[in-house]
Amino acid sequence: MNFYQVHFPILIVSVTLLFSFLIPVFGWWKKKLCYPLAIIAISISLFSSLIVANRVLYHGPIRYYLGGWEPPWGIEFYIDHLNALMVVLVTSISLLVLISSKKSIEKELPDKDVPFYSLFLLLFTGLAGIVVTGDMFNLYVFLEIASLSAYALIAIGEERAPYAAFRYVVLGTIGACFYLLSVGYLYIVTGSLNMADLNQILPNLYHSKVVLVAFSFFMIGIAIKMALFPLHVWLPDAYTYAPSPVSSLIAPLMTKVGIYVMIKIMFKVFEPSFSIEMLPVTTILSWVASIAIIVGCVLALAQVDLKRMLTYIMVAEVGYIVLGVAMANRNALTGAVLHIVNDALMMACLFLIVAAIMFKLGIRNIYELRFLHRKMPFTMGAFTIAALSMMGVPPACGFFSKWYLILGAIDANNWIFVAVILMSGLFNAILFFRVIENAYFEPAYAHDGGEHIEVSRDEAPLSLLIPILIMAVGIILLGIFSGKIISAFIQFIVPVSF
Amino acid sequence: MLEFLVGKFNYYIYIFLMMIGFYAMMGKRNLVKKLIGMNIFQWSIILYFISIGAKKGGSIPIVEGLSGHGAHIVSHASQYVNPLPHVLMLTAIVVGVGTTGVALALLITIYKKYKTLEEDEILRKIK
Amino acid sequence: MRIFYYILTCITGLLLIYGVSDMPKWGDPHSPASLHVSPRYIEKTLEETEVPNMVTAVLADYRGFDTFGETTVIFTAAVSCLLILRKRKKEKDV
Amino acid sequence: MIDKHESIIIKTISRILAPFVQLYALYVIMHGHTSPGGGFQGGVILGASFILLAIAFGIDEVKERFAERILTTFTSMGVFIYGFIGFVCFVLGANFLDYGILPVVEPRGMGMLGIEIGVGITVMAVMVSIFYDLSTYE
Repeated sequence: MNFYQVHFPILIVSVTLLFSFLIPVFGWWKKKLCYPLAIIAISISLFSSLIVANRVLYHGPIRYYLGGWEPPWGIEFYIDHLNALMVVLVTSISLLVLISSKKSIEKELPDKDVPFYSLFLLLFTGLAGIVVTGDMFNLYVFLEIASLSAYALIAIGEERAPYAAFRYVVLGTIGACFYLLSVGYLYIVTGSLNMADLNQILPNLYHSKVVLVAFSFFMIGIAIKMALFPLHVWLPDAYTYAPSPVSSLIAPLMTKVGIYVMIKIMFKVFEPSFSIEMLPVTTILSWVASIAIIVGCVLALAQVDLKRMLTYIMVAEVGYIVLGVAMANRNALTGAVLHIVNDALMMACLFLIVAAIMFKLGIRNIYELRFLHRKMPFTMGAFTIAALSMMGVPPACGFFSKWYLILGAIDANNWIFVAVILMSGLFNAILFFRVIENAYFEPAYAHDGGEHIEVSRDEAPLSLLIPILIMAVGIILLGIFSGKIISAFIQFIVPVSF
Repeated sequence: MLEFLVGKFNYYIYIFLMMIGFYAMMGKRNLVKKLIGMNIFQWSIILYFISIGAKKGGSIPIVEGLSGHGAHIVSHASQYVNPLPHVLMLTAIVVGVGTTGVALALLITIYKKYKTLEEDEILRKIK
Repeated sequence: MRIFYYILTCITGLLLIYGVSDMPKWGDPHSPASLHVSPRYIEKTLEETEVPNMVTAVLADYRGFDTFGETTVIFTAAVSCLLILRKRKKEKDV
Repeated sequence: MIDKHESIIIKTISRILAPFVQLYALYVIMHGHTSPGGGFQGGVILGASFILLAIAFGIDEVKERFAERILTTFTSMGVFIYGFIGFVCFVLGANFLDYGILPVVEPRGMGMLGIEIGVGITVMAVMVSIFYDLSTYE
């Protein structure tokens, strides 16, 4: 392997880190240099993550030893098919959101854009680090970098943001400390912190009480981080009152990275057999997830604010993926991982659209979105595509992941879950048609006497619109090529024992 | 039973501290008290990690008897305390400081906005 | 509501105590934690990193990336306080 | 705003004390290899000496000596030193933070010393800048 083939995994994380250190300095010196610097940093990361994903496809998992020490003693980056898929997802969505955040930041937070870009890069580095690292404690460090910058970015929002951010700090710290506690419980019994190493040592320790308690605290800690149903109280307030570019970065990625950590622990650190026979984890998780779907959709129905509705839909989407993971068979897990990718893309597109509407009209109430199809035709077009994909209409990507989830539920011959998935498709349909109907069709009373109101077309600015359109096209393309993604990446993720 | 208690007293201490912090974070009304509870919660885990590394008869993890470059000194594992938890806990302490710093900054903005730090008054003011 | 928090705390406490029963005694030198990875740190520090202080050797060299992340956490805390609290006051101090 | 402290005793004592605290802090940073200590502990002590002066002489007094702009540069510079050393090892061919490759007489020891200095600068600057932010409450 030549020189540059080896070192790309570290480039993903360290380049944006070094640039985030430079940006506050440039802020004092040349203010307008910060945005291009951030763009360069994340595009370098995207470039190197694509190369890494390409090598993983052809040469199998990559191991990169930090500091030159071999794994149990030093820290290593372990990138296999699941990590490669997640890294490409995180970097591409962050780049698109960063491009669209320039205009809305200048409007909403005029004098705070220098620290904003620096924290944006740090949040991205935290997420990319969680997805890339192969060491349990290193994952905790990156988790803290991501959460710390998320707390601060949320706190600069509208009227209730500081209080929502403080609740997020308290709950996020409980989650992170439970994760750290279980790393300590595993360390005291096995003596090592490396995931691959733990995977070798743990199987003959499954009967010790310490490992059982460690696993349960892993699950509780990560459930808080990914806002699974009973522990999701911090999510709606935190994401609704955050500034719009921040929520369009955090919303799609933070929860998905939390689910990635759960999959990594359930299947890569502990054997899948542990969570099926040893502890009734899969049954508990699947029931909690199905309740999460129902509650998420019902609460979303009760919302008037478009952004708040999206946050509750996200709680339902987390329930989807956890249901797929908890059913523990080949189809369900394929559907779950595919749904991580699809849902991140759909949620990013929807939140960017909300950011565009907020930027142009400054309203979020669903019933005030009058004549939006004439005011902002492209944005509404993208909204319709994303909405159809959330509902699971074939060409778009949402259909395929739901399809595999239903197949998985049928394999697990648990008909309640099939009913839950189908019903939530219905809920999504009601939720999104309510918005589309308000935006597209004139109200009935306007026709009898009302003249045709001439509405000028003032579309969102280009830098906001292009990422939205790219994502909308991406949703369609992802749907068409989902078969290729499954055969390339997801096929290897599913453990052999399923 | 006594042997069971004496041999593992350090774990009970950290669990007791942790539960105090856990309850304070949830039950307390005042936001500053929640923050103090959060600190107790974090520091009890640090205490737990350090107690993992302890060894009976092990001295501090610095190789003694080093005049010049006496690299020939052979040190046995049982002579010294296990250094790894100490390293991990340096990171956890710094993370705790970072989180407390940000939480204090949040408290200041909340106090500036609502003139109070009692949770129920803030909730009343929000509605 | 407070009773619910009491119950929750007691449940978590009992779960943790349940986990303690299989843990090694305090300070016994043959616990798994001090047999698997750390003996190499203790024995090889002087040869490999020419530094007597093992904690600094593990901190900066064996697990140097952890400390890099840790310094980034401190940097994030500083920039977040900058972001949350500092308003562009009068132009004088820019 | 923390204003000037009236009593003369506190001012003179802190004026005398500060340089020794800073000296001790530099000792702790530099001797991270042989004695307990290192970047973080030394940096915090160094930051504490500035905070001592700020409490005794008021924030504005210390702000002239240590303006916010310089603080931000120090914060970024310290961590940048850390990252830069890592990058140098990476460019010279070894993995990211592998000091064995550094062209210095005692690569690993020197690499670690460079990192301790970088960390010390950052922690000092962070402590003082968080103290400035938290205390300037209008």
